[in-house]
Amino acid sequence: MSKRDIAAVVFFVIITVFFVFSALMIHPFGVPENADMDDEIIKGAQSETGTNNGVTSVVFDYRGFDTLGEATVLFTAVAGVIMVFRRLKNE
Amino acid sequence: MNIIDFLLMHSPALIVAIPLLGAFLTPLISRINNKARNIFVILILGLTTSIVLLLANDVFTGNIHTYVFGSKDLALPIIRILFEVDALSAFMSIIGAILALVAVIYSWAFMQENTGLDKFYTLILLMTAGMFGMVLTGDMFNLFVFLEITSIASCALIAFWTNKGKSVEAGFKYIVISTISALFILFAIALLYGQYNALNIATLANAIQFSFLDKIALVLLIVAFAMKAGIVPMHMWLPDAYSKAPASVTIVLVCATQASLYGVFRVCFTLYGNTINLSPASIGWIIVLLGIITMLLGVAMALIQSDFKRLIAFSAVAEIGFMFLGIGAGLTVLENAEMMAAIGLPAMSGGVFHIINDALDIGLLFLVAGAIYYATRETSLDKLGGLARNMKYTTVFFIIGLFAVSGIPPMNGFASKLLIYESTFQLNPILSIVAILSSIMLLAVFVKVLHSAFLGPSIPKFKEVKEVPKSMLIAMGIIASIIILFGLFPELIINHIVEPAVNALVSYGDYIREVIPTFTGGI
Amino acid sequence: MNEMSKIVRTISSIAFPLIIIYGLYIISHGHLTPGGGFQGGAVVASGCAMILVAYGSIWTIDKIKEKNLSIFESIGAICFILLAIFGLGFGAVFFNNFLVGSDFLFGTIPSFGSTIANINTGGVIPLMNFAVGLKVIAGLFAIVLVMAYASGSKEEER
Amino acid sequence: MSMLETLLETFQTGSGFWNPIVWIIVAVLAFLITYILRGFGNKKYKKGTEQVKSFLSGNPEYEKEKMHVKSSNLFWGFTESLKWIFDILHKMHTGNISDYILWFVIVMAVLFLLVGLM
Amino acid sequence: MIFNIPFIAVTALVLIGLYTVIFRRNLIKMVIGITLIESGVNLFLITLGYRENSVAPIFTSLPPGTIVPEGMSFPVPQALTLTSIVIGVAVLALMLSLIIHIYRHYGTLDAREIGGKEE
Repeated sequence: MSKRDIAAVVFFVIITVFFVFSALMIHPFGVPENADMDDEIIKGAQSETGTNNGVTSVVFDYRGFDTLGEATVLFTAVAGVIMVFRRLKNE
Repeated sequence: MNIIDFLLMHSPALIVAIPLLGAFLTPLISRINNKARNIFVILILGLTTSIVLLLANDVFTGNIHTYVFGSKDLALPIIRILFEVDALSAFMSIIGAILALVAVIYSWAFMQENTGLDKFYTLILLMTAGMFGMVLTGDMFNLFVFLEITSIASCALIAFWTNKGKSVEAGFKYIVISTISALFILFAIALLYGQYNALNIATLANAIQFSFLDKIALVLLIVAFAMKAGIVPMHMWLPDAYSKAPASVTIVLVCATQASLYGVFRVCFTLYGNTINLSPASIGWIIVLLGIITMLLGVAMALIQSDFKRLIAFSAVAEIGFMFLGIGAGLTVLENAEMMAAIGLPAMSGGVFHIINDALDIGLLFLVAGAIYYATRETSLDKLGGLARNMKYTTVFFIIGLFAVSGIPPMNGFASKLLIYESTFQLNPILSIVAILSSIMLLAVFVKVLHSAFLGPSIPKFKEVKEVPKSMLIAMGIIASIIILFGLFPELIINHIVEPAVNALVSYGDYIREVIPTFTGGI
Repeated sequence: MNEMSKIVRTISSIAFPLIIIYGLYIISHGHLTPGGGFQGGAVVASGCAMILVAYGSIWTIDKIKEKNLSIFESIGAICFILLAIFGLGFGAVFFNNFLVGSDFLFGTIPSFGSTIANINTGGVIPLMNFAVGLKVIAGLFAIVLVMAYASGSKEEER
Repeated sequence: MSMLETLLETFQTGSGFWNPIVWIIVAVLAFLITYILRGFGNKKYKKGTEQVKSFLSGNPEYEKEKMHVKSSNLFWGFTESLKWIFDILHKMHTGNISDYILWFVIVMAVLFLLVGLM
Repeated sequence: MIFNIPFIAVTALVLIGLYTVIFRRNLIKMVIGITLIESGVNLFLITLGYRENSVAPIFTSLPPGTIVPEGMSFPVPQALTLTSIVIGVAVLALMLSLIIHIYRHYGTLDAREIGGKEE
């Protein structure tokens, strides 16, 4: 086991401890402390966006700009993949 | 309501939407021919730049623009995506707009004989749009989305020359680094969301209590953004990426790196601004320490490089340390009013002014390196020599960049570095000594480049080297003229551009009060 | 990548239309039932990927080029962002859902609480679903096609 | 006119100042002084004599291409005297991607200990 | 009432992924580790959105007796997870295509060998 691996294990254990502590300190599963934003969305979903599906109303109306960014990410990936596998010579 | 008011009202959305639309249209336009595509891309970026300047001109007078997507009024609680533009966002977006425009003009001749150029321009536009979104948004998750757009586009562009193994490897390293940091940013966002059920920066900043989970989230955000910004010892992806990418990509990449830097400052000053003084270990001193290490290690590594672009990349790492030093020095005295006036404000104005200076200097040097590569197909300094005989304009531009990056009057680096030296000297003399030392070493580094690449006898291999085409010279000339302008009249720039940005950082209360009027506190 | 045996090809060509129809159903009912543009597009793209695996990448890339796929994807993305910009035109705000409440297409508003599914609701959301669906189909299939063709062509060089 | 005045006003940084006019004057003065000094030395200079030949302690002079100092040899003394530092730095920069992530984890752990524990 | 088991699972997933990225030498395995981290974060978002004995936020043929909105789970984390999943797909595609190129150039997938190599 090299020196690098020993150091890696030590620091890894440290962050493990902190992550587990934070996992234990979050509110108990299923009882969120604070729900005002989502209650607002669920109440307004049908009257404001006219959809029966709350998730779709969030995806395409309340947070529609995120969806635009997400579609852009996919577009970027396609452009990148096609560019990476392009022909390097002009013929 | 005339057209200017309409544009100004919707400018936060249009600044992001216009490059996106241009990027979606580019594959269709490039079916016509290449000239039309280049002109189209330059027009799109010129339009975006004009809108950015229009918005900035209004924001720098002190008022904060908010733009709610999908509804006219912002109703509490904030359930929609909100763009919130203050002076710092406008400052960063000016940098991005200028450098992206310059990069596209430079690419006209520089990338001419490559294939797949339609995808290249598409990705440049997407990268610029993602950068604008990062600096303009007021929503944590939206910040993550635009960070990912910027990272993916940059990674594909770094690996543009796929016939070189090293550039593909650099692109892979960059995507791994940025994906992991973005995932930890998302983890921190989820931690905050689970506690306060909000994603809006102002709402979170109002609600935050600096509990244990908030500390964890703060550390995750700072470390992840710092890795994206290239802070030592997490800087190692940066030389690979900067030196293997095409030069016109690299200067946009510099802006993307500084957008991550903006993320660090936004998190420290605005998101946690109300509670950061509760932290037992002063975050300000941690950032100052990181900046010091970054400066020293960056110049030390730059001194022993023999590859032109790698050398410039390491000096870019050192330059990022200056910004961290200046703004961290401001963060150390954030709560203390008279020390803030005496030390903090000059230090932070130096740091913020150095952001744009660094973008311009490093950008100009990378463009010069790209010009030398274009002319000689060579970036190793051991093989170059005597190029000043054949490439006169390029040599002049390089000397301007040399003066600017090492803080010699009358270039722009002088003013910001002077501010940083003086204010940090009052904070702790060692800081300013280290800063001056690393600045001197930067001068040594670039004098070495000047000697071995431009001066000396003309190497027979490079006897027939021609001066680079006009568009590259124009691109370099734009940046050089801005550098000299900033250097001759720093008072103007600091009063009209830098001071509002610094005030936007310091007075986080206004940023939060813009969304939540009942917020009390802030300076 | 070479084509697979005749059994696989027959079965996949039988299953392909069903997968396409199911994906289109998910896309078009995205505002009523679980699903939407991304999910349905992923279903359709997986169907196309099944055809690609069954018939081989050389056969498929003769049928459809990745250039045309990226054109389709651009068209989908442009429709999406144009719908957002129309919101700026009608409702004076970017991403405004300007069709809700209007008697035009998809204009009706369901009553609050548990309602029966009514396809004619949602404003611009169904249209955005279609745009995103087209985009996702073209994008994912283009990724799979290009990667399959590139890795396959490498094997032939060896 | 007021625009020009705003351009030319002095930039105070607490203990120092910057003014383009002053800088231009100083630069012109420096150029004049250098020119005068150059004029002093210029009289005794004759072309074509032994003066122009470079004297390498008796050795024959190389041709110009060989005399160009390579960039790796610049600052030789500096890098040689601080070799131990540069060796450490070189060891730090393994091109291995998982080491990069390891540095990320290390910094995260240190900041956890600094911020979270105290 | 299960205690914070889901959050522990999230932590385990993220840490296993990080371990894989740090200690494995094969690039493909590092990519697998990254996807593990990503799935951990997605699971975290989803688990944050759950309310005890609640139904999905969909009004079509809602079960009778459901209280709105307390009886419904959060819609926002599901939307965020959808976005995050699509982003993950995009990143995965790009990383794999770059790995194909790296393999063509170096003939190996060992991270240390590739990093050590000079041009």
